Amino acid sequence: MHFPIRKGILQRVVGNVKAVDGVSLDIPQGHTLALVGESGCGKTTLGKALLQLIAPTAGSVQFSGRELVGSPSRAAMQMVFQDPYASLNPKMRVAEILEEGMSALNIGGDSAARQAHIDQLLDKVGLARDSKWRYPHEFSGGQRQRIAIARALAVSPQLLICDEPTSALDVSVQAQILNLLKSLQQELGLSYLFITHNLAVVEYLAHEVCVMYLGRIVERGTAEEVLRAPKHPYTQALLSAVPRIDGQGRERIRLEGDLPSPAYPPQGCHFAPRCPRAMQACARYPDATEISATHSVRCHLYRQGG
Amino acid sequence: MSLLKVDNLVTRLRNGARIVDDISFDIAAGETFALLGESGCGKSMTALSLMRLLPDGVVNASGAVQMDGVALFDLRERDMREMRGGRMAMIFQEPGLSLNPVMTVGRQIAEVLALHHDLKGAAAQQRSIELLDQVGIPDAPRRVREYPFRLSGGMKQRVMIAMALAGSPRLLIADEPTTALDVTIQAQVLQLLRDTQSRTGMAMLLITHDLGVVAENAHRVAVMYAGQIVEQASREQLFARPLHPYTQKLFAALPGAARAGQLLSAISGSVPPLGSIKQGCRFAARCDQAWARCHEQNPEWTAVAEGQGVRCHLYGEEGGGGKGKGGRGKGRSGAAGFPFSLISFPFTLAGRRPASALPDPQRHPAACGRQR
Amino acid sequence: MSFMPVMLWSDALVFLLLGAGGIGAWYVRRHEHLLLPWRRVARSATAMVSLLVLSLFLIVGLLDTLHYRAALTGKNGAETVYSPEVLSVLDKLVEPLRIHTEKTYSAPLALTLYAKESMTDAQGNILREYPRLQYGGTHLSGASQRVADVVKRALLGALAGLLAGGLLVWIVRRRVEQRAVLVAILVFAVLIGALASLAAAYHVLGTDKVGQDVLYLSLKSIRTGLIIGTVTTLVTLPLALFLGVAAGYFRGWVDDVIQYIYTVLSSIPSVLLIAAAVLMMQVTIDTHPEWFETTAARADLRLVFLCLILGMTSWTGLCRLLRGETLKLREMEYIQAAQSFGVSSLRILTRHIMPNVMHIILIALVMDFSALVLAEAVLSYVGVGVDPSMISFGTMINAARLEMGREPMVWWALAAAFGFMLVLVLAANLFADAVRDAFDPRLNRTGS
Amino acid sequence: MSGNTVSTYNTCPMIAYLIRRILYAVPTLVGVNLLTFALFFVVNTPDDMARMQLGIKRVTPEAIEKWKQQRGYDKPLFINSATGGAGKLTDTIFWQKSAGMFVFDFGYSDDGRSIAREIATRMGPSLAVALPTFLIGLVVYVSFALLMTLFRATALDMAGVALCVLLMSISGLFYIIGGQFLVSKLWHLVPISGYAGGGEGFKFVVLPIVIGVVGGIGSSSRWYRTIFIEEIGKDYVRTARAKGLSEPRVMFTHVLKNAMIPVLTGVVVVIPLLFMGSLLTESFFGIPGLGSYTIDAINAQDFSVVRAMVFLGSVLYIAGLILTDVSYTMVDPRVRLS
Repeated sequence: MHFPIRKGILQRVVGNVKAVDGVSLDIPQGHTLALVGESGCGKTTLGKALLQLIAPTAGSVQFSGRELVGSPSRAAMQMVFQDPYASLNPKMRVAEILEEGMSALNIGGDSAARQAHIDQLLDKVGLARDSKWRYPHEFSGGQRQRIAIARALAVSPQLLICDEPTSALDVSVQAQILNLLKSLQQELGLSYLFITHNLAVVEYLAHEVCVMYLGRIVERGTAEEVLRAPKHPYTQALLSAVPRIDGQGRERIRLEGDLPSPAYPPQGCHFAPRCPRAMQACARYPDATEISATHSVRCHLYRQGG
Repeated sequence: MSLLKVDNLVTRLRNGARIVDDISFDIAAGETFALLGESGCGKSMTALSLMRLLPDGVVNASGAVQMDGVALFDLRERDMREMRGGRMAMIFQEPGLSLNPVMTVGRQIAEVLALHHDLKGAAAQQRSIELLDQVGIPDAPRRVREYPFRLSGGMKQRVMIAMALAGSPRLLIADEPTTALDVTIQAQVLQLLRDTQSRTGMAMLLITHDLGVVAENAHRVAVMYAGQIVEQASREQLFARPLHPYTQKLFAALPGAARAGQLLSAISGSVPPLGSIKQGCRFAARCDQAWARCHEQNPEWTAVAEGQGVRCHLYGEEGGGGKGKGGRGKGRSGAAGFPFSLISFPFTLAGRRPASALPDPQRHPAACGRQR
Repeated sequence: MSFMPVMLWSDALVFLLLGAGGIGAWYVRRHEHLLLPWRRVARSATAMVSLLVLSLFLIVGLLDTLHYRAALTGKNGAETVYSPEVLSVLDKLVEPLRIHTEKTYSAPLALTLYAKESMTDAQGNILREYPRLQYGGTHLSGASQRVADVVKRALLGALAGLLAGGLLVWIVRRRVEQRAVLVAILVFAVLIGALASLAAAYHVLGTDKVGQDVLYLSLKSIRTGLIIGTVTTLVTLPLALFLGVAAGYFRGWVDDVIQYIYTVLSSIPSVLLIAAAVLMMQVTIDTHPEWFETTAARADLRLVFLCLILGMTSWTGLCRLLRGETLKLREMEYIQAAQSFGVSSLRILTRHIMPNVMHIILIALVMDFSALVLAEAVLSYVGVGVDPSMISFGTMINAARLEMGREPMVWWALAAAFGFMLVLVLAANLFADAVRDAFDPRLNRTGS
Repeated sequence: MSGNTVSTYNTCPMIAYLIRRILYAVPTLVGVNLLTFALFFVVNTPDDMARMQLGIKRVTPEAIEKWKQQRGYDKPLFINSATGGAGKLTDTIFWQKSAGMFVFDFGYSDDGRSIAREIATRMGPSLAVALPTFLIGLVVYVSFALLMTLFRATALDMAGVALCVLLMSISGLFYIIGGQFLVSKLWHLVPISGYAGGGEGFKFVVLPIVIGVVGGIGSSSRWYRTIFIEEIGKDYVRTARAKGLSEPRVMFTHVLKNAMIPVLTGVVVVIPLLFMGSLLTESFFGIPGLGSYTIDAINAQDFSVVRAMVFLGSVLYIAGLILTDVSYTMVDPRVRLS
């Protein structure tokens, strides 16, 4: 995913912001892959690129073996957005919101069948059936997020891209939504790409975890591996920075400085300038090192024979 | 001797709805007092009431606030201005919006110095650089001449802190100071606040919705729900044994690895709209321990232990049914039968780890923030 | 048939607007969320009183929009010949005002003309006297009776108005929330009663240079003002809406082209552009007299073209506003959700973007109305407004201004035109404010 | 994302920006010219113009031809198929009449006078009225708006807003006619209309200026008030109050400077247009400025003059837009022209 930087009198394109750079990931059916990173690391851009809301500059997205770049399959994957106040059109009834995807993709049969399907969807996400005649402003944040989930489910996708679906919600409501997502996964065998910065949510929900920093994945593995035995210094710092109610007395890695601008990322390893363990080799961008069959990290500390 | 003392504060909209309803608490010098609550519970309005900076259409209806023995609500506006930024300072949630975009960082700090320390010109400039240095802004002599848009979110919050410190306040009110920041930056800013507090001995009113932030920073905590304080305790007491059903639910709703296998104990429903509950406990509709009395009678404040109190009928002394119910409640909130024990966090096993063993963040700032 | 209905171009457009407004109102009534901001408008007493005033103007304007040509009494019953004069229902209703023309100026409620004339009295002496009016106050024998008669008629009329108003208030009392509206109904009923009663016998607002009743002129001007203020939006609205939304949504070259068009248009000083276009139109009309059956039709077409030109020159501001809003909206997550379903651009534009910019359009339209009414007067004054034969506030002011130098001054025509305009524009402004307050989502609404 | 503004440091961005904006102005001005040209000649052939100028009596086919030839109207409008090559486009009325504009060669009016000289002499009177009106107006409107904002949500503010709505509901013509009647005719303070240069001219321009200022109070003050009120609701204002600043100081040191940014959008763009004067005021008060020049030209259907004035207006408008952008960089440190 590259975005142009323009400069000069005629605004020639002189460079690119590599919002997402060389990212590869795969999600097995029924699993949750959590994409973790701080703001501006490109995780939302990645989600939108998968849905082809933003056309990727290069690369391939395969779904059950079928190439999606250039010929998106709209019913295969859907997205749940961050802000439930911005993701529902205030001028449409719930029924219209839920029906939109079905009619656009021409699925769900005739209008009676669609109405029945809408009723089922509302049952599924735990909303009263008569809410379909109401407008978004009549619902609370948590209820709106349920509507957004129902909308995504309306076209029976197999993969749900959840872009920080609980970060705008209060803790008590967040638990409702997480529960819903979890039971939907069990019931429907859904896969989730769960984009978040909240590590507690990751711990609770994810099977696998990818950690992103400035557009690149720096570490990936199963949730157990990445969260219990983080390898990359960034992952370690991230985990130790989360304030925890059980966190007294543990060793704290405090990062210096701020995230650099994605437009001008540091040369070599992007994390090197903030890394407490940076060394000379970090001037070159590290390749992925396999720690185990499922766990890999991009850091010179773990170079084979290094 | 408490530095700030708030008594029965009521703040309401012009149309009568009470946003802050009968709140009392006090903060001692050098202490961090946390106001914990979800969005819209009135915690920010409480802070603005103390500063007498309520937005148009919101008024302080009753109550008293004593700051260093001075009754704030009796002050003339002119004298109140001396307090603001001088003896009590405030930092806000959105550092990006809270700094004047067209004024240099230095001038914004110098304004406070001129107002409260009569410091002007080169002296003010020098002091501004010192302050920026203190809050950990690299290259302070250059930054002091820059505009806020040049700084990152974390740096802006540091500038806000420097500005607050410029008046040498005795009390710092921090309204969700790290909510808009990334976790790694949040850790930096919280560390800075702890360091500053241990250096200057100021008191801090920390407003947050994050239990983790409370656990790592606060000495004492008040939990707010729908405009009221429903529970107040020391941090150790609260994390060892939360009393109010709402507080218990808040803990139980936290996601984490330990609960990966099962569903979270979510609080059903949502916060009632302002002023919609005329009688009874405001949490009753979402509480699974509520009974008839909870819907009829607003619970009184009950002191349960030294430093810990709660606004819940489960712990009420008076009333016929209250005793029995209260007993039941107490039994249920013990370490054994409470759903809380599902959590594998060490602090829940109160018997094994006495609350007093927790390090005091104020006295031992290095203990929880050592750099690797 | 004794008359032939005539549908002028502007009439057709007014009915089109009425129809569109009716359908809009019906649609809004069925959608609670659309009704919500209107309920906020309805809660404001100022807005409702302004609306009352506006509807009075609207009624006059609509009555003046039903046009017909009366049949001339033919000598032989063979074929009905219709008068070339196009009249309206309003003309018929206030017929005495229309046909009771004096010789020249007369002051309000006067019995005599404003200028002395040489007259021959019964004895044959030639005197310089103020001659009596042909129609105003003819039932009186002398000036001494005038004050008493005026007071008596005014009181009688006011009483009748009070009764009628009281009846009306009694009928609507349950459906109106604000007492201010009921009071306003009574006040207007009394005023109209008194005015009507006086107008039957006097020229209440005097007469102009050719002796026409100024009250009649003022009433006729209302339609012109209303048409300028409303029909113009028929041009502004589709242009601004489609181009603005398309530019914001599609971006790229579509945006470039549309931006180029509106930059060109808005970089020409608007008065110059209007003036040039009006002159062009005037030349066309002058060179094709065969197009028009009646002078009314000609004046009317010029009015319609004036609206068209005003619309063509005034859509750019709204267009820019809508483009900006669409740029913001297209990044909204609900639009992206629709895009992720593969919903077509046309559907996204009509279902998602347009309904969410409607409040901007509505606010812009009500705010523009008063500006357009004021602009008509200025343009007509400069000579690039409505046809000189068409009665409008602008032409009234233009004609009256020439008499400013006269001693003592002829003030009533000016006062009437400015007064009526002030009431109309003030009501429109107050109503527009209430609409903006109710519809603008940026305004903070705590406590409501 | 792509919304990040990336400032450049290698070249002087301001110069690059100005050059680009001036280059962009060319197609706009071509469009403006094309539009005025089309508006005029769609209905008005050069023959019609000649007939009108010569008057009914002297009209003969020869005279028309001669008139056209003298003034260069004897060519085809847009495309000259008689000639080849570049002449196809250049040897036409449109090219001949438009090309010169871009080097500010406006040619001659139909009565044979140099338009450029006319503009030069009439600019003075126009400015003498427009500039003071603009400056005094700005001060009056902003002060009034500040006053209302300081006393916001009080009876004083309400009365101020009500007054504004009332004033803006009154026709501009009324201010002029009423003012002339009251000041000149009733009180005999200044002449009703006319103009003179130098110190003598003061008595002629004072009434138009006062009327111009009064006529704008309603809408302008209300607009400024809206901007100030919106600005005062922002978070940084709360920070300023939390420092202990008094309300007037918050207003003057914080709010005013930030409010300048939206204010500039509406204000700076009209500064160059002040040269054009006001059509209405000038024709009412008999001031021999560019405004009355334009009106006269419109009434005489003098294409050359109208076209020149439209072109001048557009150039000044575009200059105003550029000036607005440049002025942003002065009040808003976040804005970098690139």
